Amino acid sequence: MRFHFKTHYDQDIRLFPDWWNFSLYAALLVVLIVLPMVIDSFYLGEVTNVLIWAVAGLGLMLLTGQTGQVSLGHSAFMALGCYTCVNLMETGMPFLLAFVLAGIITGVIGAVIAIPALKLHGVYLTIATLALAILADDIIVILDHWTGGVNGYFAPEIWIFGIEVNRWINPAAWYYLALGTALVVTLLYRNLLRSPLGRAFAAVRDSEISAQAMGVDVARTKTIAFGLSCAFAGLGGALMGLFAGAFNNETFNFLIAIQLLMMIIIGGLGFIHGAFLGAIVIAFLPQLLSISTDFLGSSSIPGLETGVFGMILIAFILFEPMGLYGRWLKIRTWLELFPFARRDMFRRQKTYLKTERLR
Amino acid sequence: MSALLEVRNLETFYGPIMAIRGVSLEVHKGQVVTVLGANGAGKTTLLKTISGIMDPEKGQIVFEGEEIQGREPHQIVRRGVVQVPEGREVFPLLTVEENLSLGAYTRSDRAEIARDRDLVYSYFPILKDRRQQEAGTLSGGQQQMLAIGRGLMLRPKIMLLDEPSLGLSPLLTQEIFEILKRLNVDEGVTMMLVEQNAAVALDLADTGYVMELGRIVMADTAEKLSASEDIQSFYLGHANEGARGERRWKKRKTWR
Amino acid sequence: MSLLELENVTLKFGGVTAVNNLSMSVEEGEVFALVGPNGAGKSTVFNMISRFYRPFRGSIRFDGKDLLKQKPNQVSSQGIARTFQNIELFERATVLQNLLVGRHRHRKTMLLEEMLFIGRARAQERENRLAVEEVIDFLDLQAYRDQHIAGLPYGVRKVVELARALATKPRLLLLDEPASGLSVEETQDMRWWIEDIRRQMGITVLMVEHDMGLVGKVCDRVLALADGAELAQGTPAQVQAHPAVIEAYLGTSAISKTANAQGERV
Amino acid sequence: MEFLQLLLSGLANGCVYGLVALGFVLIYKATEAVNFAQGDFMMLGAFVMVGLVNPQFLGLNFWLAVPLALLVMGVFGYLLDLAVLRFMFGQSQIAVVILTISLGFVIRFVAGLIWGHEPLNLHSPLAFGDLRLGDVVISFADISVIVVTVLMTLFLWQFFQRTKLGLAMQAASQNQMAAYYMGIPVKRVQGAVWALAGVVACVAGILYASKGTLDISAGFIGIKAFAAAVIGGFGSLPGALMGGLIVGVIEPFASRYLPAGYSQIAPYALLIIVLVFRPNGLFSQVRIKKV
Amino acid sequence: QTRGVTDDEIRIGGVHDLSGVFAAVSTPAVSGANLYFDMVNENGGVHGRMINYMTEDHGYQLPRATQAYNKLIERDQVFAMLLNLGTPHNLAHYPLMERRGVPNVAPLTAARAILPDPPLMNFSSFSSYYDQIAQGIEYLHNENGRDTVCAMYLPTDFGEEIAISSRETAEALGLTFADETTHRPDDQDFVGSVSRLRAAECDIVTIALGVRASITVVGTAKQLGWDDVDFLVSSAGFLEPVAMVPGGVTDGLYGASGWQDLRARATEEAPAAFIAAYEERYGQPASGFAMLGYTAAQQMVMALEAAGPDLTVESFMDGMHSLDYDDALLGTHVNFTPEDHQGANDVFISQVGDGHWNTLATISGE
Ligand SMILES: Nc1ncnc2c1ncn2[C@@H]1O[C@H](COP(=O)(O)OP(=O)(O)OP(=O)(O)O)[C@@H](O)[C@H]1O
Ligand SMILES: Nc1ncnc2c1ncn2[C@@H]1O[C@H](COP(=O)(O)OP(=O)(O)OP(=O)(O)O)[C@@H](O)[C@H]1O
Ligand SMILES: CC(C)C[C@H](N)C(=O)O
Ligand SMILES: [Mg+2]
Ligand SMILES: [Mg+2]
Repeated sequence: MRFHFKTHYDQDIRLFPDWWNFSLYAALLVVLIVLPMVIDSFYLGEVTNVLIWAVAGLGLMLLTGQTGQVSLGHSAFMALGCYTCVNLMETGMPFLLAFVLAGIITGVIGAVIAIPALKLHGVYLTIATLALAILADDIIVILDHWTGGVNGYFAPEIWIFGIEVNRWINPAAWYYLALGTALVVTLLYRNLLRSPLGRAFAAVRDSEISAQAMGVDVARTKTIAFGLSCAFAGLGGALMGLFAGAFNNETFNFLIAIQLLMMIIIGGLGFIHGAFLGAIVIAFLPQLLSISTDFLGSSSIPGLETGVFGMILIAFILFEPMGLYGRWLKIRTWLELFPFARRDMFRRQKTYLKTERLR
Repeated sequence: MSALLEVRNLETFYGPIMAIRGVSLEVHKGQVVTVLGANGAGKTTLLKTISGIMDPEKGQIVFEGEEIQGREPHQIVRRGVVQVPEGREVFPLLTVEENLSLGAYTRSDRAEIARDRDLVYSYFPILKDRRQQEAGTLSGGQQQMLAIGRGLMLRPKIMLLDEPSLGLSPLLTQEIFEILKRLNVDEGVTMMLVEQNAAVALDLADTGYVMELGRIVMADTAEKLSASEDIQSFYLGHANEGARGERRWKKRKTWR
Repeated sequence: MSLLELENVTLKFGGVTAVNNLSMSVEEGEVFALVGPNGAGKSTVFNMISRFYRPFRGSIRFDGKDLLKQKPNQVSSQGIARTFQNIELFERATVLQNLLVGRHRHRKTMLLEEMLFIGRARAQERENRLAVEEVIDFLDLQAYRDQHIAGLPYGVRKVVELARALATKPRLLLLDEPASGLSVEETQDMRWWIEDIRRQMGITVLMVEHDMGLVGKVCDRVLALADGAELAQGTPAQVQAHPAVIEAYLGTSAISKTANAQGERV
Repeated sequence: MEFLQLLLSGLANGCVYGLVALGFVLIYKATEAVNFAQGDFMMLGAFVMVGLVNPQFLGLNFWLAVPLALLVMGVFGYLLDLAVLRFMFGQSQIAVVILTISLGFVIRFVAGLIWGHEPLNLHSPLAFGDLRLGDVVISFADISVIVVTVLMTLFLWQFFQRTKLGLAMQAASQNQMAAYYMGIPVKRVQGAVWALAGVVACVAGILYASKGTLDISAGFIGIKAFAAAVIGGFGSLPGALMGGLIVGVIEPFASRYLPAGYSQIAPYALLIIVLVFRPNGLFSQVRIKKV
Repeated sequence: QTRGVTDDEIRIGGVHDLSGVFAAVSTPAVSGANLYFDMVNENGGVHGRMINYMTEDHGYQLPRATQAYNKLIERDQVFAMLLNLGTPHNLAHYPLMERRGVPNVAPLTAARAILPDPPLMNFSSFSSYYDQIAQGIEYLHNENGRDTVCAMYLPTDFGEEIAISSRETAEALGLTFADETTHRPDDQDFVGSVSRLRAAECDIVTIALGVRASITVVGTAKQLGWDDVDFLVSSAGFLEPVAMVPGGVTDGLYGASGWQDLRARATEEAPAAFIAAYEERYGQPASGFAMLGYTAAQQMVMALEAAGPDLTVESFMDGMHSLDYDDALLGTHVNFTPEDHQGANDVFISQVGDGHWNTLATISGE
């Protein structure tokens, strides 16, 4: 068991509580950086995909995990980010600028949309955003001047500082693009969490009434959360569309939003780690399943993989409703207490719910 | 004489935190037993474990000669073990009347239920006035009355009362304890009472237990406890404003 | 000019008149208690001051300014903090985080600064921490600093709620039944705290409390409410001796956790 | 005339949404969980019926098969609760959401496995025959949908309003612990409501299949039913029917009078508009917490 | 060494929708293809190589399709793609297939866009939705004297292509294009749109909806007593279940497709053999898309045979270009050349009657 002897408040404020923790993440970063030299382009593509999902997932996590607002409409904002980015690039803007701007524009539009949505709680917000995701499909068709309608767009070439980022030519560059975005978004996210705004998010989640009494402007906080969340989702969407190479109105279908939500819950709601763990499950598990069913002859039962995927998700949720990261926290506690941990220590004590219809 | 309710070596955990550390106690039929203790002592946890809301890790709870630990709470309630929970826990979106009729969920004798409801209304006339109000909009004290009234509707054999006077006006606190006394004496309802208002609790009770950090540290008849110096100073605030008087430091308790 | 003034305030819920043409004023630096039977409208008064409810009639002024013009979240920046009768903490956060939310009204940074965590943001965090640690020390909460609220016993939560209110550095503190659910010893602590809050911090306190022992000891003035209207007002002793108050509220032998409460001060 | 025709078929269709929405509301009212698989329940119920009735499967008599199918789906709902949902007792609602979404995957997979992926038609006596009143035509299926839905809503509404079990269900959703303190067997009550939801889904499925063709993606109707339930004020049974009717009626009028490209978005646009003005739906079930 | 080819195996990929909205298309197609490949493999494979048809499921979602293509091409190193479903999913991955040199054979979509100009390594088996609808309208105009065209479609690439074809054909033939309605895949009720089109006095309504919706539309029109109108579906609606709806709901519906119906020719030798084999293997009735899968597999094998034992992309392309045969099962003539990668150009006009699609006319393409 490690003890933190704190001698300064900065130890709580810092990103890493101690050297051990810092070196752990530093090591992880090094592994991530050398990864393209180690694995082949197929797996690199998959890792890139996981990172892209994680970026979008961080966006939803901010809203759902931190602020407690469940959105099933983030596919719409991913689409917005993607189309904005591409349209900006069409004007000749360099990719990086267009990419960042796309995030910002998505965020601003998200915040504007959030204003009427603020009055909504719980399932109402969820379904309203779901409606938004469904509408997005039609709106993309209606706005075919900017979106290419049902015929969609082929992703333009991406150049960053004179390097062509093309997933079929140099997958490593794409990987670094996704990795860089994920790192930056994670850092911004972390910073928020240790700032007043991040705590205001949590306050709004846990009790709007007392958040108000503490001077938190609930409406504004929710708007900002929604905006930021959309901005991150927009970045994720831009990456996802560009990475796919082509996209149209069906690309950012509401099923994407549903998967995004599943992702953050399976990963562990409210934890940054959760977005990444969830992305691994949602984005990579189907691939893993299909690789493993190759040995059975994959076409023996149509839809088998999706069916099994559903069953595995059910198993995940049953096994650990707090998500993978929640489970990891328990394992870590066990390890830290070793050998004093009792086996039944982590048995779930009975829990009971109260209505969420009171606000 | 065998006890109505007997708790033996009970241990209860919240995950890794041990909240009840081997508690044993007995409640005899017709008795009022009070459990005193500072906050965090584990009183609420003890009551919740008895009523099945929480699962004990070890130990037995014997009610009317049968072990009931680890059962589903509703089965325990049906045997007549009824808890009035800490913090009211009314059904906020149902009306006062519906809340009360849920108290009679396990019963089917309509006439008797109606009689009991009138009884509760006679104890707490304000509830009768507010029959159709949603319970969630009642004032704190009104909700507490409702919680107690709802508990009475269950016709318990033993009532586990977790701070019944919480948030009640002095007048009502007094009335509540009179009601409890009547129930105990006239109807023979056994009670286990957790109460911060130790003076009234010991006044009503036959025996008392004192809990600290999940353990029973003292057990005796109510009179003896009332007379004990520690109890007087820590729980009754006797002897010139308790142990501290106008001093602001704390005296150590001697039973540890 | 009084710090807080309510004038002819009325609020109805459907057929129930929760507050009926009530006027009261709280002076700077005093400890003022609202007492009265259950359902008298005490919490409702608090909720109107917090702007959760808007009175049908009447005015509420704080420090001369019209409170009714403020939004609920602006009340705290006026310097009013409160606790809740039934405890409303941020359940999934730690004690420390709860208290830091209390510092929200002192936030100076912009979104971008916080996201990049540069310059002012870090300095502000240190400052917040310092302020919060003072409160933690004052209320003896060190042991609970990193615990999640969900795992705290009732008594500690009450204290954390008080701490969170103090962390906002208010001028007026509204306490809704601060001693309910506390043991004798804890009630005594509460008493000292309230006195220190008034004396050392210079904070005016308006509280609702049923423990007449506590009220008698810490309060300068008491207002007894019944059915939303004033029943009596005066020093604790005066109010406790008022026949209507005894009849509607105290009963024959007023109950306090400290048995001899009545004797003192009266 | 045309107006009446549009209205009638909108109502009939709205009733199907209403029936599925009823399932949502039922479960929400009693457990506060949102069952994202309710649409798939309906699909499953319809396929169970197809399996019992259609000649290429068991070929039973329709009226014999109805109670059987209801029973099957009721048992299905109950077993589902017993085997899966009970392990989620007390866990956050959002976890249940994810669980039911995943469940939808599994149900679609299994249904595809058993009944294939091609569209099927239920051999239903309701499917044939129309009632003609002047120019206005209404099919027997539509009539039965309307009648059954209205009866069902009334029944369930009264059930929650009047019966002890209905009250207990509501109590269990508002405070599980307190419900236990009242001696309510909360888990069993929840099992009962899942069974009931299965039955309601089956009714919806049978009527849906009588109205037209069925395939395994029929469950996506659940999304519109969601819109219906939310418009009605999630948690209100008459609200669910009302919401269903509103969505159902808006559709034919939108496609009749709005330009192509815009008509199909009407129900969702309507949902958003309703929520802007009534954030908690028409029959709101949300309260401000009293502190 | 050619990718995906070893001495005893040829790996072929297929990206399908096995769990989404088009599962009804993909699932039988995969089964049909496997039926044929299994037969070939049992008889010793192609030049001694077994065919391994590896399918992936994208559930009609583009991100998943990306993963599926990535897996098949980058990991499994497939030699060629067969029967990839979905227009956007196909198009999005042309750059990848092209870059890795993976021929794309018989994609399960009849969109025009599927054959770029030049066609490169893409081969399509049948006439496009565009041509089908164009021919269908012309037929109805000539035979039934219809002259007011309307369209009901899903706003997808497939729907839009049919809408565009309806509009352009009407214009080209001097007919009126009167009105159109759009839908969502989950639309239940069509009274509104049918009334609208009826009010617009349409007499040809082209339908580009899901299968279930197509049936409902026709049924609704019947129920409303609208009978002076012809409904026309493309190959996407040209399926047995549409014809087999009990009660004759779909009787009179026209279909314009790139192949002939299977059931209508069940007595002919090839269809009969296929139907029997399919039912024996899968215990389910064979459908049109099963037939498409089967013949696509057949086409693939023929090209592989023609490519010779020394299998490379070049030899395979030559093999494809050498194909020129009558497909007895589809009832089409198939012919590829280096310039023309659309195997069959014929459009068949059929009509539902007695629970079957009955072929009325064959219009051979240019
Ligand atoms: N949900 C929980 N998770 C973790 N620990 C808990 C939880 N609830 C209570 N505890 C711990 O269990 C111990 C006993 O709590 P309990 O609520 O039983 O005390 P109590 O005697 O009823 O106190 P009070 O008088 O304040 O109500 C406390 O130390 C508390 O920290
Ligand atoms: N939202 C509401 N809807 C309807 N009635 C309400 C509402 N809020 C409060 N009331 C009623 O107003 C009256 C005053 O309530 P309030 O909570 O102010 O009482 P209180 O004096 O704080 O009582 P207690 O000491 O029991 O907390 C009560 O009768 C209560 O039932
Ligand atoms: C076979 C077709 C129904 C496939 C679908 N229309 C598509 O192009 O994606
Ligand atoms: Mg307690
Ligand atoms: Mg109050």
